Amino acid sequence: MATYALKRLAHSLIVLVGVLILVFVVVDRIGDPARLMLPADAPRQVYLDLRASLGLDDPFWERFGRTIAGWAVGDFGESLWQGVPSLPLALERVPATLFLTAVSLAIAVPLALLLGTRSAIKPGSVSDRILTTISLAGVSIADFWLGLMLILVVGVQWGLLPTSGFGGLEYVLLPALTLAVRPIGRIAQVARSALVEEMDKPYINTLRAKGVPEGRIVRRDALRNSAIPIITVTGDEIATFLNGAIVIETIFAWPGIGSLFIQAIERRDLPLIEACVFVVAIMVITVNLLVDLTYARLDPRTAQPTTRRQRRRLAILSPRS
Amino acid sequence: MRWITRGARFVWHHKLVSCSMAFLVVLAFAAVFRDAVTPYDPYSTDVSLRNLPPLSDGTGWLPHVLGTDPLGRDLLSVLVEGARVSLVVGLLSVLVSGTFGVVLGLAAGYFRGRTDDVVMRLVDLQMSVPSLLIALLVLYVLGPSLTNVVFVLAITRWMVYARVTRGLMLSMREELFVEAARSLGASHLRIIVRHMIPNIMAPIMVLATLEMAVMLLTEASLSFLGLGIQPPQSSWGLMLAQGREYLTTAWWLVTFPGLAILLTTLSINIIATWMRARSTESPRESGAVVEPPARAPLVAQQA
Amino acid sequence: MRHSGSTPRPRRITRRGATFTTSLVALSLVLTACGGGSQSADATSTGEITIGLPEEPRSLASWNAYSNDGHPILRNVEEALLNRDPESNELVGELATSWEQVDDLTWRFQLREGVTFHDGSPFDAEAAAFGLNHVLSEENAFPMRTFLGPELEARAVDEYTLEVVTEAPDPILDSRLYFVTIPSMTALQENPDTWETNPVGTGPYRFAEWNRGQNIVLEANEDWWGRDSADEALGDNEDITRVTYVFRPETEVRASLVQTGEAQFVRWLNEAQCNEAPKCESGPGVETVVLRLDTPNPALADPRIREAIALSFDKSAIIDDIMGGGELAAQIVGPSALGFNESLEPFPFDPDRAKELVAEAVADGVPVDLPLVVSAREGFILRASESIQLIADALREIGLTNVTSEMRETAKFEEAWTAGYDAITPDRGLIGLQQHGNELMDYSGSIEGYYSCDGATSAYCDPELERMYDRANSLAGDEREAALQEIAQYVYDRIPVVPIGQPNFYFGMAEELTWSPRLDGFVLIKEMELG
Amino acid sequence: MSTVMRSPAPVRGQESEEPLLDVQDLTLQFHARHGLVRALNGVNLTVRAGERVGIVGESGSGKSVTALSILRLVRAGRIAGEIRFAGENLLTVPEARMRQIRGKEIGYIFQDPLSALNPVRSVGDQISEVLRLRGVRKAEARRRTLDMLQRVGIKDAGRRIDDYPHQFSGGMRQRVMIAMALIGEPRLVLADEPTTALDVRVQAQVLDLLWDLADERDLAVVLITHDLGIVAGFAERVVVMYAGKAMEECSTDELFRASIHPYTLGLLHSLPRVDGEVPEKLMTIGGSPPSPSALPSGCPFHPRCRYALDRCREQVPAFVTPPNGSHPSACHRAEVLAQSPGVLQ
Amino acid sequence: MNGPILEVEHLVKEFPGGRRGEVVRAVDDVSFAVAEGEVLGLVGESGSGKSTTARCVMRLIEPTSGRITFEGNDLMDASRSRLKRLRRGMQMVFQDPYSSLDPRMRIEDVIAEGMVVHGTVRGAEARRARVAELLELVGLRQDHLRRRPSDFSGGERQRIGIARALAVDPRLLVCDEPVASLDVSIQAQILNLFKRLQRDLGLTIIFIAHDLATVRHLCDRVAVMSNGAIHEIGTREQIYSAPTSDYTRSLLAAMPVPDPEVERRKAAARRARLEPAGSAGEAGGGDAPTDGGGPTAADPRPSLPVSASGGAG
Repeated sequence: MATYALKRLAHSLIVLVGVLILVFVVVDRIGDPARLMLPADAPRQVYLDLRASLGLDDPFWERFGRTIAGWAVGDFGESLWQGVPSLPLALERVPATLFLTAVSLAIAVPLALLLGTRSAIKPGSVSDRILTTISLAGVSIADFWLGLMLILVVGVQWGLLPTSGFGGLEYVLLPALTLAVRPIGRIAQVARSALVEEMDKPYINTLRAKGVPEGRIVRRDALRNSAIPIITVTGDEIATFLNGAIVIETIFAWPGIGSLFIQAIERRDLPLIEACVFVVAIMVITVNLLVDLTYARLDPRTAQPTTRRQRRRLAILSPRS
Repeated sequence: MRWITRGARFVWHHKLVSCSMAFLVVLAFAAVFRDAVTPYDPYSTDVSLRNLPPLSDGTGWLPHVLGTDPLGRDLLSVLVEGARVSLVVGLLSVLVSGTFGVVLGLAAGYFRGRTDDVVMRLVDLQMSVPSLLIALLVLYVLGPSLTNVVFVLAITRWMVYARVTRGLMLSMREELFVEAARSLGASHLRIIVRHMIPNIMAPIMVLATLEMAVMLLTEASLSFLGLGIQPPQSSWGLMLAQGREYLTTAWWLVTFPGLAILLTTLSINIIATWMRARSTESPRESGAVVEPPARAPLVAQQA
Repeated sequence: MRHSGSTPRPRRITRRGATFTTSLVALSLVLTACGGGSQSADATSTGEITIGLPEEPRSLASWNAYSNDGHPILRNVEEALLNRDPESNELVGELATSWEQVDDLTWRFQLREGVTFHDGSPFDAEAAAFGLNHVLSEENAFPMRTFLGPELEARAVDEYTLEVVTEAPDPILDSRLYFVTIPSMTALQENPDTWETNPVGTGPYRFAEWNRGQNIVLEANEDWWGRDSADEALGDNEDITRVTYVFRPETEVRASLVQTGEAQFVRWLNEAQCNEAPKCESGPGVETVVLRLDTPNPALADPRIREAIALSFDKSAIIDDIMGGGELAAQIVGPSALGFNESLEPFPFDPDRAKELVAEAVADGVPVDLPLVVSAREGFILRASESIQLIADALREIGLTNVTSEMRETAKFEEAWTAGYDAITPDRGLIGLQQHGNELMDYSGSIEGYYSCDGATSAYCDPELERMYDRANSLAGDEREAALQEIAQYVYDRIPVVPIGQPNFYFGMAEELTWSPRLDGFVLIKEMELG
Repeated sequence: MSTVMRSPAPVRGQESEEPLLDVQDLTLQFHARHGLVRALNGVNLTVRAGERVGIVGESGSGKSVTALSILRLVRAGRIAGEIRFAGENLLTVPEARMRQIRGKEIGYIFQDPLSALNPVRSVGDQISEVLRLRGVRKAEARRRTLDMLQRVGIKDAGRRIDDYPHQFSGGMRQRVMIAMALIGEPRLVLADEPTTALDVRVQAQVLDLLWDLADERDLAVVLITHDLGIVAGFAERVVVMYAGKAMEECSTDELFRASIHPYTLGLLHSLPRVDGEVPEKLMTIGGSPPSPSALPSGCPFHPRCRYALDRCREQVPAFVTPPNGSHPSACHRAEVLAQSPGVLQ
Repeated sequence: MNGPILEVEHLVKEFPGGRRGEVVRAVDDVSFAVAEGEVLGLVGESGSGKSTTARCVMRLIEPTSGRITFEGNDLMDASRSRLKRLRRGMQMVFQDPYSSLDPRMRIEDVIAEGMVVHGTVRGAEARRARVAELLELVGLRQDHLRRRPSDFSGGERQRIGIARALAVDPRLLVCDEPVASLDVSIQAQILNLFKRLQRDLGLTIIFIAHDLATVRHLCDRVAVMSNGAIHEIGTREQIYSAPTSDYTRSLLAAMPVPDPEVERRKAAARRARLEPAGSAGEAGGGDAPTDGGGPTAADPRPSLPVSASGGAG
């Protein structure tokens, strides 16, 4: 298991460097941060001076080499806009995003499991159809729209929760709720079909034949055994969480890595973008690794490298959006 | 006449699915025959008519059923026009990403080895960075336009198909009838084209349907960030993004496109779920032999 | 055994299920309760206010005091030699008490005595010279140099007398220096690392903390020189002891801050949102919305076409309906600027005349069917996308058949916008909707940018205009004003740029806050009043 | 303990005694996408205490469904008829009582022990659950589980009790299943093709074990199988099923020597054997078994029956003992066929 | 007896992927020859390597080492195109009639596929005629041509599978447990069919099964395999009447016979030899070698599907 984890880690690092290089090349093409930093009618000389002072006039390969050399020692250079080292800037934002993710999952996972098990108990029944439609609605909503609506209704009209910003639990609730809606839908879907499938397995009949009550079968056996697709999809959701977080963090002014990312891109702040990519990718890789390790813990039939992808497949075919 | 009763029975047994299908058909019809739906031109502006609430009187044979937008255009007309763009973007991007992903997945799953490694590394590469970011970066380079949005959506989602196709192909390789074809001396191409592709199409189609919903939502997010469809062209995502300025003053501007997206993606998701249920219900009969362990919602449990 | 064990089971299941549901409900209640209780307390009693801004400053270094993201914060921490009177808009002393132009190249400032920086170091001519030279130096190349005319050097004459020498005559040096805030020399020398993050100035508020991504906090400076001053203009800031800036890019979210009482002041709303706020203040700024035409383009080179464009669309629809109110403009600057020509009238909305003009041009063989693009920059002008669609629609209406509209992403737009006259090829037909700010409050800056052949954002070149501009630039006072007004008339007749209007800026405020907008847009806490 | 030699069948079962399990005319139908599925169409089965009864039939004949129905484990569909177990009608007792019966009164052994065991729980955990559910304390349950594992012949049971199913071989897994079925000390065990997934030599061991344990505890066993050879060795009495219906019921000796139903005869003829002459051609029953959703009218076997009459096409034969016969069967021509029973002699 | 049509010498197949990456030897130095027109039975318990051997012979999987000669041609060195030609001479019938037919294809196309691939019969009409001929040969009605596999029962599908194999006129038929998943009454039909085909067409057959009775019915010679090696090979009479190895004897002894008398005798014999399984603490008679108590009886064919029913070999 340890060697397997290490091998995967090595793979991921190669992939990561690939991503960073790709981003470097792409960002290099998307425009000039110096122009963005100046007022529109700034004199040309000021513009040229600024470019020079930001080191943008150096040949591509020189900047590229400098950047790569920096990566080797964990230095992503100074943020062009903020003039401070970019990696700490990005790392600073990680806790907020983790906090948001954690609360979001704390809302999503229990609710999704509740939804999923409820509708898996009697597949095809009216309550199943209603619950399935609800969870499908969860994956069909445009998250930014939902976020704005929540701000307006819960924050402004009802005055229940602060509309935006960073602070204690009360601040995280609205963005977390917004971000939870999609995972609720997806995890519920996966939980439901995994459970339905699990409940069709022969060993469930064994349990029934032993006289085990239905509720106990669902909780102790079926749910635990469908944990693998559920965890896969949850891991997947965490990993793609930032897709939503980019928009939602911006709306709610949540000081996470997602909103920083969008600012960095908007400002063409290459070192900061690279630092963000690095941090995000590390987060994704860690999540994947954790999910892998969880498999091994959950399933005594020790995880073999090939089976991981098979498990992935389970989750892939579940609704995602 | 038998098909009428058959159809009626279908509608009766699958009310939700039928509603969803009906909604999508109406939508597609409206998108194709826009002029039949409203008498207003979605591109002609008149600021004096801006932000009229729903059901305000208009000049045509129809009142402004959904009100008007900030440029005084009939919202229903714009919405229908937006449906055109949104649906075209969705369909095209699903087609492009699907084709690309399925081909790579086929190659990876069938030949394995080096091909597989390369494709899967590419997949990993994309999976480790949020796809929205990739989309943003590429759109910054290419500039936003309908074709580029389609392209970007395609390159951010191809790996979903690649992964699924590869998985299906891997389990397909183990199928006895594939082995049988090999023992007959059939070529790789024949095995892939005649035996494997037809048998993986069902789950791929389900996936493609689900992806269509994803594309609609992603397009909306891109428009929200200002890099999606550009005005004066209209899409639901763009309408939503632009209408948010008027959230408190003209609720209809965001409510209707928001609903349109919700209902459309929901309909698509419902149909996809039903399709999947159908294809896993009795795999041998329906031919989807290789559906990986049935994720089968709505399967009637049998003895 | 059979009976003892089997009965309690089911009960335990339900109990567990119930516990789960109850705890979930309880959790949400608790959270809701926390949320409800956390709304900020009455600002009047605590003296603490929160200000909502659209974006977080990129830097808190002194050089960033010029920019929209920087000045609302920095101008409270650091001060410049001069300021403007909030009502009369005249230049008044801030860290300087008086100033004069000694000769063409030399200006002399008498500095305020007894002022200390927040770090305790004294403010004197040496510190001021060091600060100015640092912020404006060619070597550092800070963007603040945008406001610099000729290169300059500041030096201390004696403890409280400062001399600034320019390379070439600069009649409006005082207007320029009004932007430049002066940082602490000691801080700069001893902690150069904190230059971007920890501003040390002389202002009424001292920098307290910057939680990146969240907020910036300022605290009242008990030792501020103006605190006991009898001068009303300096403001009375004693009741506001702590200011927290938060950043909300979404206007709707920003607007909700004041509605819920989470903030007492938010900048830049739209009109409707402002009206929803407990209190709404609005006023024009130094910004003018204009339509710049690519005059090298064969169609746009024809003055009749340019005039037709100026007449073709409804400017009040854009300024009043779309942008939410303001003044229509006949020239690129507002009344605050030196050189403003009162006699000019905004172009009327006259599509019929515009059609005639186009028809005439067509008759003369002007290619009116060339592709023209009405374009604006993403996220800069309020609802620009609506405006450009409207304009494009109007232009097609008058016979410019091949007009389209397109929002451009900032960098792309800027690249086209600042290419310079020489780089504009005839096949480009950009009709750019842009907002021009005349922060210097002198027409010359606008001419320099928009009308002169080598202007940074110019798409026009006219030797006659160049001559007029050179002459005006060497003048000062009334002569200068007259010369500039003449230029205003000249470009009014030729229309390389179509002025549209000066939109109002909207500020949402809490009931208990009193403040009026300044022309220069500065948000100075010392001018606010609580209660 | 018991070194009781297997007593030659049939000696067991005083006829007067009330049977432990009495299934009468059991039917089960449910709706599927392609129409009404008639899974069971009249199953008759009696099992006396301590008796070993075999149910033979081809796939789809309803043998497993019958066993599942007895425990009410078939979740969908309409079930009718009567299932009496020790005086109780299992079709009407409340679900709570049914749960007590399952595991405690009636044990169940499934065909494929790998999929019938929860892969992620240890075998000890799964076996002792039967006891734990009935309030036995943890330590006690574990001790008894350990005993049981030793009894079914798991070597080094103390160590293996915490192993997971995948760590056992096929035969060992089936022993675990047997332990699980027996730990609640039931009076009846339903064994659903317990050896189908096993190799012949392991199969023999498992059947021997089951026999011994049944003997030892006076346990009644219903053995479901498609293999007539296994029935011959194990069961005292046999029920032959076809298309969800009991076709013939008799003692094992009668089955091989005096069966009268054409289907039973056909089955017996079509078996290749490891002893005796090698015939040039095996006798076969033509055609294939009907689908439960498209049963033929009348006797379900009539399309494949070489003795079929017009009556067979129209009328479902009753399950009765012909006047001249020794055991019940469901055939219109039972009386005629009973004239010359015993095809294997 | 005729000369050998197929010779297998020192065939070895190893699979990677034991627990710690060690190599599992599924086929261990197997040699045998099949004479033309002969039916050779390959019997063994699950995991004995019989299916792997068959697949190696067909070159569906690559043998690790060894020599396979078919009609004098070395199969191991054959190029792809040559292999394709050789494959016309040898065909395979698979165990599971459900998954061995492409569910999407019509029966007509399933059977004709070999002809298309090898171009043996040209023209749609000619092919259809040949397919009809084959259908009749395996005892299926003509009106089935346009249907799909799902419309057929297990026995019918197996007939289709046989027709497909026969379509290219092979000399050698390798049958991998062709009746294991069929019901008793159907099994007999298919066994009779094989017997008829072998006689009428003069086919050579390698018949793989775990069931000693079916093998006995059909085969001239029988090879008993266990643990990847051939334990004993001999004529039918030798193996069934006078087996030399204990292993074969134990297999035969364990085989249930549909005769209560015989079974009772056998049970008594087992009992006499062994302590009853009943005594506590005693090993219950010991499992088969592959079935020992160690952690996982390693399945030596990790890449091959193991059917849950009928003990795949």
